[in-house]
Amino acid sequence: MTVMKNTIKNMKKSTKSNLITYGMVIVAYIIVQIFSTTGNLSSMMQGLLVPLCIYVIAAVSLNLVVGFSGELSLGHAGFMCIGAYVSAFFSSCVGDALPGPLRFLFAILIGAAVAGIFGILIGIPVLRLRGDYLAIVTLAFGEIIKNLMNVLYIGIDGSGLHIQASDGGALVLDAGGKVIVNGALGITGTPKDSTFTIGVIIILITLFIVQNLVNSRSGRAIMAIRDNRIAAESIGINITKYKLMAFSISAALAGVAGVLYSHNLATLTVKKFDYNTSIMILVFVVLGGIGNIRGSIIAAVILTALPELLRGLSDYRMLIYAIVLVAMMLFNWAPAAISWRERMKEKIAERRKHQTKEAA
Amino acid sequence: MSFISHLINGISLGSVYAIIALGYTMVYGIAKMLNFAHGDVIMIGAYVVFTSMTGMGLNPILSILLSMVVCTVLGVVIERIAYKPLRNAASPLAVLITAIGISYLLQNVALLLFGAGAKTFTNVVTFPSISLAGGKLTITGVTIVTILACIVIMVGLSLFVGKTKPGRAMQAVSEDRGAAQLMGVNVNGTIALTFAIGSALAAIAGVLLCSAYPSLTPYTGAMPGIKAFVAAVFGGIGSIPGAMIGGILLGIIELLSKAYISSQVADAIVFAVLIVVLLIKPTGLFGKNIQEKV
Amino acid sequence: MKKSKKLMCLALSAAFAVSALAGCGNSGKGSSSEPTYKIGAIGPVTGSAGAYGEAVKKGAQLAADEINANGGINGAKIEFKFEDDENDAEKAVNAYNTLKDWGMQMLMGTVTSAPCIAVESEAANDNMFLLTPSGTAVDCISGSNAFRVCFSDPAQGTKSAEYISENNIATKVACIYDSSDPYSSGIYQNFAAAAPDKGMEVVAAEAFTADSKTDFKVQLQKVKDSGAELVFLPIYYTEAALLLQQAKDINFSPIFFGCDGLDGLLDVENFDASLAEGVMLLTPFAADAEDEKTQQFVKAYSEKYNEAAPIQFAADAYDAIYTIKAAAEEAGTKADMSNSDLCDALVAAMPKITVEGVTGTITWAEDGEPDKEPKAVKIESGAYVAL
Amino acid sequence: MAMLEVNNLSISFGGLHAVDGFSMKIEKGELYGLIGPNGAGKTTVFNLLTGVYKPDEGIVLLDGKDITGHSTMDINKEGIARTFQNIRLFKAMSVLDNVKAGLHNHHAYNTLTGILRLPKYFQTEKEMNQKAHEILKVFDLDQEAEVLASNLPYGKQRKLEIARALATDPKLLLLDEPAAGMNPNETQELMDTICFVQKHFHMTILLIEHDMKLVGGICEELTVLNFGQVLTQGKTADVLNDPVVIKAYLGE
Repeated sequence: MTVMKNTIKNMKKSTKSNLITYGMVIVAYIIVQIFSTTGNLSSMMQGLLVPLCIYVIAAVSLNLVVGFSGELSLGHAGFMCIGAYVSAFFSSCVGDALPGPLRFLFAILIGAAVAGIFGILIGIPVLRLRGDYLAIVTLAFGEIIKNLMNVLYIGIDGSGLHIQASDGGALVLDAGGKVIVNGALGITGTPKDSTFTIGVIIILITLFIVQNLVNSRSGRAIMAIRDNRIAAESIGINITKYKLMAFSISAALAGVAGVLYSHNLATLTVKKFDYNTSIMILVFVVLGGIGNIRGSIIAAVILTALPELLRGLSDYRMLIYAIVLVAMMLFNWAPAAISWRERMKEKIAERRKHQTKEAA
Repeated sequence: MSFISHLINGISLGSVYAIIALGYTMVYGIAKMLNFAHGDVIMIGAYVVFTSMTGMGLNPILSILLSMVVCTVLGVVIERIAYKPLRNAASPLAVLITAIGISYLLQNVALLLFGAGAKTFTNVVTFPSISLAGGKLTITGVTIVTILACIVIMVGLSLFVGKTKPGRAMQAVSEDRGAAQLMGVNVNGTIALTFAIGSALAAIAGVLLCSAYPSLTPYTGAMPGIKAFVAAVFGGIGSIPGAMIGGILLGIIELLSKAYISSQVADAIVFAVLIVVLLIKPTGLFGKNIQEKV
Repeated sequence: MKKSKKLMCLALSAAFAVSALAGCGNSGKGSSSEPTYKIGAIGPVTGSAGAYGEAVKKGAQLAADEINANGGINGAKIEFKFEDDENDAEKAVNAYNTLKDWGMQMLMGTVTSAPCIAVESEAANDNMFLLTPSGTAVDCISGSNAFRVCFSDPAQGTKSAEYISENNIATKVACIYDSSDPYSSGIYQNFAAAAPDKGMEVVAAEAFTADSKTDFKVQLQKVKDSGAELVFLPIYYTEAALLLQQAKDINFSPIFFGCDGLDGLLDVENFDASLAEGVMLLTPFAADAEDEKTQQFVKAYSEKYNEAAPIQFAADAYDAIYTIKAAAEEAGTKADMSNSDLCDALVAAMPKITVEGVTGTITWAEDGEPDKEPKAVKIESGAYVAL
Repeated sequence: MAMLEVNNLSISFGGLHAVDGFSMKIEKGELYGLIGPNGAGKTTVFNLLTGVYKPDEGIVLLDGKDITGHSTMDINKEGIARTFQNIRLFKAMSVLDNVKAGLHNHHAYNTLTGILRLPKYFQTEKEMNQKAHEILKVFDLDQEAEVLASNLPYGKQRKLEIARALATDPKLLLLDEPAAGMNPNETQELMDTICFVQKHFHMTILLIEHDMKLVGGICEELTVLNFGQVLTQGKTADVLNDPVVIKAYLGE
């Protein structure tokens, strides 16, 4: 009987935390909708909504690898890139042959699937490495993807697809054919299917997948490997399988973030998906607390919005951004800062106690 | 003949990577952190030389010394303010991210101070070029000086770490920080010294980088920094000879793949080679293969 | 952890407040009583393309100040506001929306191609007049609301090929371009496509990328070995400065031929101009051109910003602001018109106007493309000489 | 048939014969001790048995099945579970989750079931919780089920490691110095627990231990290892009184 009670209590604890996260997203959505319908949302904020969703999804998915699988990946933007390109290519090819929502649904599924497959293909060799070496190899894969996409030219005409590497001039198309992927200029004119509502729905799905995975048998295996690989092996956990699972699910979700990205702007160039973007997503994850999903969401929102909010500072904008970033890192992570916060908390609690006493 | 000339060019590019990688690997070896801001300290160092030479008319040697002083102070201050408080943080990633923040910070400070426009760096190396094979091959003075500097620094660092008291303290801190502390090693001082030396090396690297490739912008250090990081990993991060060999190999691979495969996808080839090397030798060419004790 | 989040939120709201206040401060200045024309501009002033955005910002600001000093447009003053986009499409759209909140009526921008395409799509939706000073990609002005001051990629590529063949400069040509940059690879493609028709043979095409743009020796060596008489460089001057140095190092001295991106080469601080001896460029703007207009502009620019000379980006932007003025005067607009009404009026006026700018005498077709005569210049003893 | 039969097991690291011609036989249900001075190669034997190292020579038979050179994961699935000399818990996970991780292969549902929270997920998780609490109760850890493993006191961490190993439902349990760092009271308690595990789960147990009181108190048979080789084997009482053993421990 006590066992039963305990079970319920346990489940409640993790479920409660999950529900808070879902709730936070939904409340934020409702607030934004209220502001939006009453016309109180600035164009800047409105334009920022979809990018916020994109980076939240990217951060949560990277947290699966960095926080729960304990591997340092610097190639997350590479998977976004794959999702973005494949889906934009799909949408450009299909054009208006499919109704918008259906086309976008397929685009998302295709983006996720292809990015996930790449996650597996890259993960198989790479996940044997550890720590900083894994980091550099994932960075290398991201850069390879970027470099190859830059020299990729794909055109379509009556006789089908024409693919040409390294030189767009050699792409000979029939009259009426069009170049879809145009090297460094990438893909232009992708339909603008991404909306805030869809973004939020995908965030919720991402949270559903990641949180449920983490609180399941597979999630325990993933975290066990993170905490102690040798011990995990000794209790019969398949290291490769679970590392790969975390890596590829994370890649697929990053792919979806890429799909949202490519369907939000009229232009898609590969330059966006360099190591700087991978590092930026890593910054969200670390600042928000490694393994802390809610933290990832909050950090992604703050750090994406901050440079825009700082526009008033004009020339000093990025300087202030860098200072704020360093300060927040120190504040959140430095042991001295943490103990100072603890002390302050105690002091405040004491004072409150004191006050209530006096009041009584 | 053209192969040899590509090779020489590769070595000259590689020697620049190598000299940056030495600073990277030294800080990594002792402080166990990837100092992503290293490339930007190099950039600052180059700006100091540029300003003192063209703006203040100092002679090259004085400018380089001034730059080394500025970079050393900068490196130690960064370490003290941004990295030291995080030394015992719950995750080593915290200090990595902070280093990235410092990198942004230095770039934007340089942007405000010096503007976004490119400046042509005055070559401070007056060493003559060497002509071989009747003028068909030339090795520029900068290349020769860079390689010599690399070797001197590599040998100097190895001797310093191996033979001197502070060097041995560095080794001790690198092996086991806690134990070193118990043995009476001043851990904070040692790490500060590491950053001081690493940053002084960055100043030299900045001068040589910009002498070889005389274009200076606030972002000059970023990409060579990443490449040098790759080179350091390639050679086995933490290994001083590894950094040098890794850097030069990286330069050679980069230029040969441009020459014989395709200049369009050379970046991809370089990174692919890196991946293959790491898959075969997971800790780089000269890295210690540390097996976890069970 | 929880507490820190609260503090983070606090920091965020503080930043919010700061930006809101700063925003108020800016808009408060001009909008006191009379209506003004609010012209927004977008381009990179941070990041590796920062120099180009900076030039556009300065050139446009200079033009706006001059116009205001001379009574403004149709009697109303210009308010000019520039936002950074870090050469990133997403940031450019953010910047666009920020400018919309500020009350922008016309957009002068964006500076670089890929962000421009993204912003153009937004601007077309809002029916916002867009005039890009330097967005060369074809799609930058795909909407009916969009025009440009510079030549497009196809125009630059083909015109360069035409010029080379018509003047019998070379028959064996090689190209070195930045395959990771839309501008560079766009011009290259069009050049390579046009060259064979003009009786030229492209004997080598070598690329570099943003990640490896310090060492060009291999590309130069290969081009040298290919026996090219002329090397076409559709690249920016920052890279060209390095490339020319390295060409000298390997004793390679063909004719170097560039496009508008090469302008600015001589103004790189501390650049050894002898390296650029004999370099030809097809550019609409040359800072030491003889005409009075250019000289005035260069003088005003150097005085205002304490710089040697403006680069072509600044000139394009300068012309862009004067173009807006000309179109607005042609259409007889008023400063209190909505951005959509302004856009309709300006779009109708654009094909009718002729602007005597520093980048040439420009007229516009309805599709937004400019028509002006490209000037070929050659660098001799550290100065441009018109050909 | 013996539960574990090891024949002529050898491994050397760079010329050092860490384990040399090691053989032993453990019957089902037996509590067997492996002792020897520091550096004798005891932990290396464990690592060979569990597939952490691959032997240069020799055969390991578990319940008659050849498991020589199999991976650690497969060997665990075959039925050998172990603890570690330097405790290896999943530190950032709760005590309960440590044990549930041990139940990984015996109460399985696939990943999709977990993500979609199909009925099987709830059912299996419930079974796992029950089973885990049962095991924790044996080690008197059930009150601390929700505590993070790293926050447990040292003695309890050792116990949790045994609980986790037991959760994999092994045929043979290897304990590497389970009493290291414990005070006499804790050691006594641990001895009782080990005996209880042996009886209650009909477990075959092989343990490495330095505490002679524990070894003498609970082990039925012993093997003494010295310089990688078997010094002597036999009934506990006989071995402990063997002058060779005493000499090996106390030196000349």
